Amino acid sequence: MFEHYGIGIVKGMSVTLRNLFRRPVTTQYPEQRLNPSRRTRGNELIWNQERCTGCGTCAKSCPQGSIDIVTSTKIEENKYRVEKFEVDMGYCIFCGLCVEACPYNAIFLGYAYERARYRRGELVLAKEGLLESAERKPSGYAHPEVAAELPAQSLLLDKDRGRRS
Amino acid sequence: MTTKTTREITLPTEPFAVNIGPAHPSTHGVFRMLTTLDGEVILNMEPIFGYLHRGIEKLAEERTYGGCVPLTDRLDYLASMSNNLAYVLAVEKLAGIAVPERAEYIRVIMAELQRIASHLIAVGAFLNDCGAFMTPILYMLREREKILDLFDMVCGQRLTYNYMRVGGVSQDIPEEFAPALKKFLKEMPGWINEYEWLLKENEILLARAKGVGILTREMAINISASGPVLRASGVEWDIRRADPYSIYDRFEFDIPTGKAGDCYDRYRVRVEEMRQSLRILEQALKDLPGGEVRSEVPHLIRPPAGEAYSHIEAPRGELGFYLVSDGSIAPYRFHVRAPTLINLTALNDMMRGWKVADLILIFGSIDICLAEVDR
Amino acid sequence: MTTALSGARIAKQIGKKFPEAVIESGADSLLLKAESLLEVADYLKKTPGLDFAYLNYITAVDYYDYFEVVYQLASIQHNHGLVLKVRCYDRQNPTLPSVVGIWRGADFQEREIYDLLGISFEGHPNLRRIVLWEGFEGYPLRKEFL
Amino acid sequence: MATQFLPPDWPGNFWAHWAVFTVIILVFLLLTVMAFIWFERRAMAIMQSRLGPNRAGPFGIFQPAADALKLLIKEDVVPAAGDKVVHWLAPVVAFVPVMMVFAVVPFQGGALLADLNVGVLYIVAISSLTAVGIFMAGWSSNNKYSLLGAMRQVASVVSYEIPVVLSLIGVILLAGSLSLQQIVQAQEIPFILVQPLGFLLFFCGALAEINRAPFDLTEADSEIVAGFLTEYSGMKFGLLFLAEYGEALAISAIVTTLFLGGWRGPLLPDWLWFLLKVGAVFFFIVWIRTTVPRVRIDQLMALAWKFLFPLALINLLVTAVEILVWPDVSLWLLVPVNFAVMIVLVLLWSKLFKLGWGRVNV
Repeated sequence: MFEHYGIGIVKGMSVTLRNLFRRPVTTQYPEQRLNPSRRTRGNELIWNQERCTGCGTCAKSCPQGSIDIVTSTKIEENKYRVEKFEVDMGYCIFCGLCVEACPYNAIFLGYAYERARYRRGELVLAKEGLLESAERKPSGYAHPEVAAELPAQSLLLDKDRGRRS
Repeated sequence: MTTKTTREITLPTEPFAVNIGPAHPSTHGVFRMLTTLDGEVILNMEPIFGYLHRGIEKLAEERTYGGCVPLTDRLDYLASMSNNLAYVLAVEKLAGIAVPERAEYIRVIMAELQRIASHLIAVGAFLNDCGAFMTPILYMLREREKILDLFDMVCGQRLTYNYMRVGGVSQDIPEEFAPALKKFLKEMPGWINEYEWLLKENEILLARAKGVGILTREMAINISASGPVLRASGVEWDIRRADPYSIYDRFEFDIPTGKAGDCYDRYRVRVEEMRQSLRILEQALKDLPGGEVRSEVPHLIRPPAGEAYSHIEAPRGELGFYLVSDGSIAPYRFHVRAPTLINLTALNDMMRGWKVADLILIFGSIDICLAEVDR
Repeated sequence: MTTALSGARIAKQIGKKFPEAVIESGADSLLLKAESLLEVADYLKKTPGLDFAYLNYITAVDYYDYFEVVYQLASIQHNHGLVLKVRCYDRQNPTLPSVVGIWRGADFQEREIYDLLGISFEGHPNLRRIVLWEGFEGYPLRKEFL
Repeated sequence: MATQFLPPDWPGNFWAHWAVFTVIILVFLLLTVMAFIWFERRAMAIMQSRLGPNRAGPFGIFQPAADALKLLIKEDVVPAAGDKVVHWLAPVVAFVPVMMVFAVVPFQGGALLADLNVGVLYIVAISSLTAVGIFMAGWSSNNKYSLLGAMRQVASVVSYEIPVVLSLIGVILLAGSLSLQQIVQAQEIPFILVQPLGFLLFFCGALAEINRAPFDLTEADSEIVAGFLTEYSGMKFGLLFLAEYGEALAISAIVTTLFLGGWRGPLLPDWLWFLLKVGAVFFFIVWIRTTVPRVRIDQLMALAWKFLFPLALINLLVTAVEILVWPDVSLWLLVPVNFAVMIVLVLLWSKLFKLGWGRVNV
């Protein structure tokens, strides 16, 4: 016992004391906000109705089966008419496989957070609810052209300036 | 003269059973230890699993080979990248798919960053179990956060990365990744030194962890322990060196081992492994080639009928995937060789005779992730 | 690199001692008779030059006609590996000998196979369900379950 | 040597003095305890590179008040098979002695409720009563974790009482009085310099007695959930919690009085000196808690009986001999001698004794 005559404890206490004079690294969330990653796989899927051809690749690639798509059987203007496009965000695991799979770049993951709902039923989004809007921005996941326009991600690496060697 | 044990010389009392867990601050969520105590001394301990069993092996049989990658995220959620890597390696072995050079390097970078992040949690939680009230784990979570930021930058998620794909990785790393990683590599050794100052020589920690929960070399091999638990018992067995997968044969690194196989050695091995991971990261970042990150792989992979086992050195030990294919788009059998489940085999032997406080310590030093134990 | 030992070579070596044990030998695997599993396992673990002291994993696969239990062995000393396979044709009451006495690492894994596939291992010290509760009906990893 | 301070000249009779002073001290104490809870959380948070409570009021200063309010309106849960009366009584029994300690602590010259001439004895006697309350809490909860925590508490209090008292006797010998008031007046130089070993032993023992890290086994949250607090909720939990911090405050005040020269100090007013010193000692306790891991129960016992107890005896012997041999020598001469004694003894014992028994054969 006391192999180091208590010097180990003193060393440890010097570390905690040093930290007393460093700036904290936490962020006070509602007031201070960080930029999420440009590729963030954030809440809610965003669907581009014009580009969608109704091929159903997204539904096939979804491991959870949360995308429900029903289309017409006839091809009009090189597209199927999408009669039903419904995503249950309650089942979605935000893996991004549908976004990667879509051959026509018609699906995006959302850039937004704070999209919580009070009722589970409200998580089922159908056609209109899936379109892009001001609070539903698309993220740059698997879409480098979208990512280029988003603000740079805030990193803790850049914030932590309190270190003194 | 025969020495009497404490049990014999104290008053005869009745042992009593305590269920430690599933809702206990130190049982990592959902693990139950049915302990029989004599006062503070543990007479017997029986582990009870299954509170987090989600049937992932069965679920995977209904998903495509590509669609199983998000499932593997949910095995060991503290080391998702390693799980991804082990799984895609198994599918690539099964289907005979080649991977571009750049993707191999990116995979190694991710796996090593993940090892550091996971060991930070492991060491922090272990020290927290020792009773160092929150300080070490908060310091370590701070550094882990920086790694998570890097992962977030690359794949857009902080916990369930779903980054590796059969035949490569999902996307190339963004251009701001390399400078950020360089900065991280530059400052991380300083932080590790600070953790060492904080508790490495602390007398109380030495008294608590040295010689406690010894897993001998023979026992460690016999129970198929792997990862830091095996190496702390003095066995130099690292799959990155013994059976190099991906491109690990190109990097220089040491395999830290312990001598006694006690809790303190397991803690030391993890800290040293973080340093070695930093070395590998530096080499990988230096040699990172250009080019494609994903080879042309059909959307629905149909590997030929057969079976493959591929294992990697995950932060918690040998993580392997045994896949059987019947030629369809979904695995016929998907078995996970979960390192932490097997590492727990000798838990009872390591704990018997120690006190309640040591139980938590020994359990913490094995570093398990219940999501992987139960699957 | 862990060298996978040739199944045929090992089969020959084992054949000298246990003539009827090996049914079939693959590139890196041996298909054994269930009855001779224990003695072969013991031989593989203790023979110098083989020294399979480390059991990587055990798993079982349901092939409708039979269950196949797979043992992946490794030798830390020589860095080589081998796969043992044993088949079990009885679907009602599949039984195999337990290797816990040889490799204790098999403990939880055999319990898991018993739990999820319903193969009971004779000689296992504590063969109870591990992840599911006692009284759960059916064995989820069998192909007829759902 | 010491001048007897007269109580301040208040109107009315003795009982009026007593009532007014008691209320003032109680209110002051509760406020200080709450302030110290805030201080601990805040200081610890900053050391752990986070911010700590910062929402309720400026810098989160009203956080303890908000917590107390929350605890007041929470449901009071009593375990079904628990001993309800004892369960109810336990927080009271634990809380009252803590408040009583402050009756004899001098906040500044003469500013104390009762200048008992057996002050130190009173403190030692009263403060260990809290253990009874904690044991009652653990016993009545009918919870195995609670019981384990309570047993640990009893074991540690019984063994730590001895080295704590023995290390105090050195101070009493030097001051020649048991009255705290007179001990402060006797401190021409703070006794921490004259009695460094006594201070070390007392501080270790006191930390163990009030269950602060590294000796917080009673409520070791990573081992036995919350120890005796496991089954408590609502304001009963609040009282036990207050009692604990009250004890920490009491120990800080006693250390200040006995070893740091009490209210004495230049320039600033006396009561401010006292509060500053108490705050500094409390910060030191918090600082230790932030840094070190917890010891095990057998190590706790070993530390008391193998390390603190013999050293306290030797310290007492050395002090007694010094006073006997050099009754008129200036205290300053004793400082280097005693420091040398401390260093030699601590080094010697660090090498000599073994901590705990390790594994038990079962």
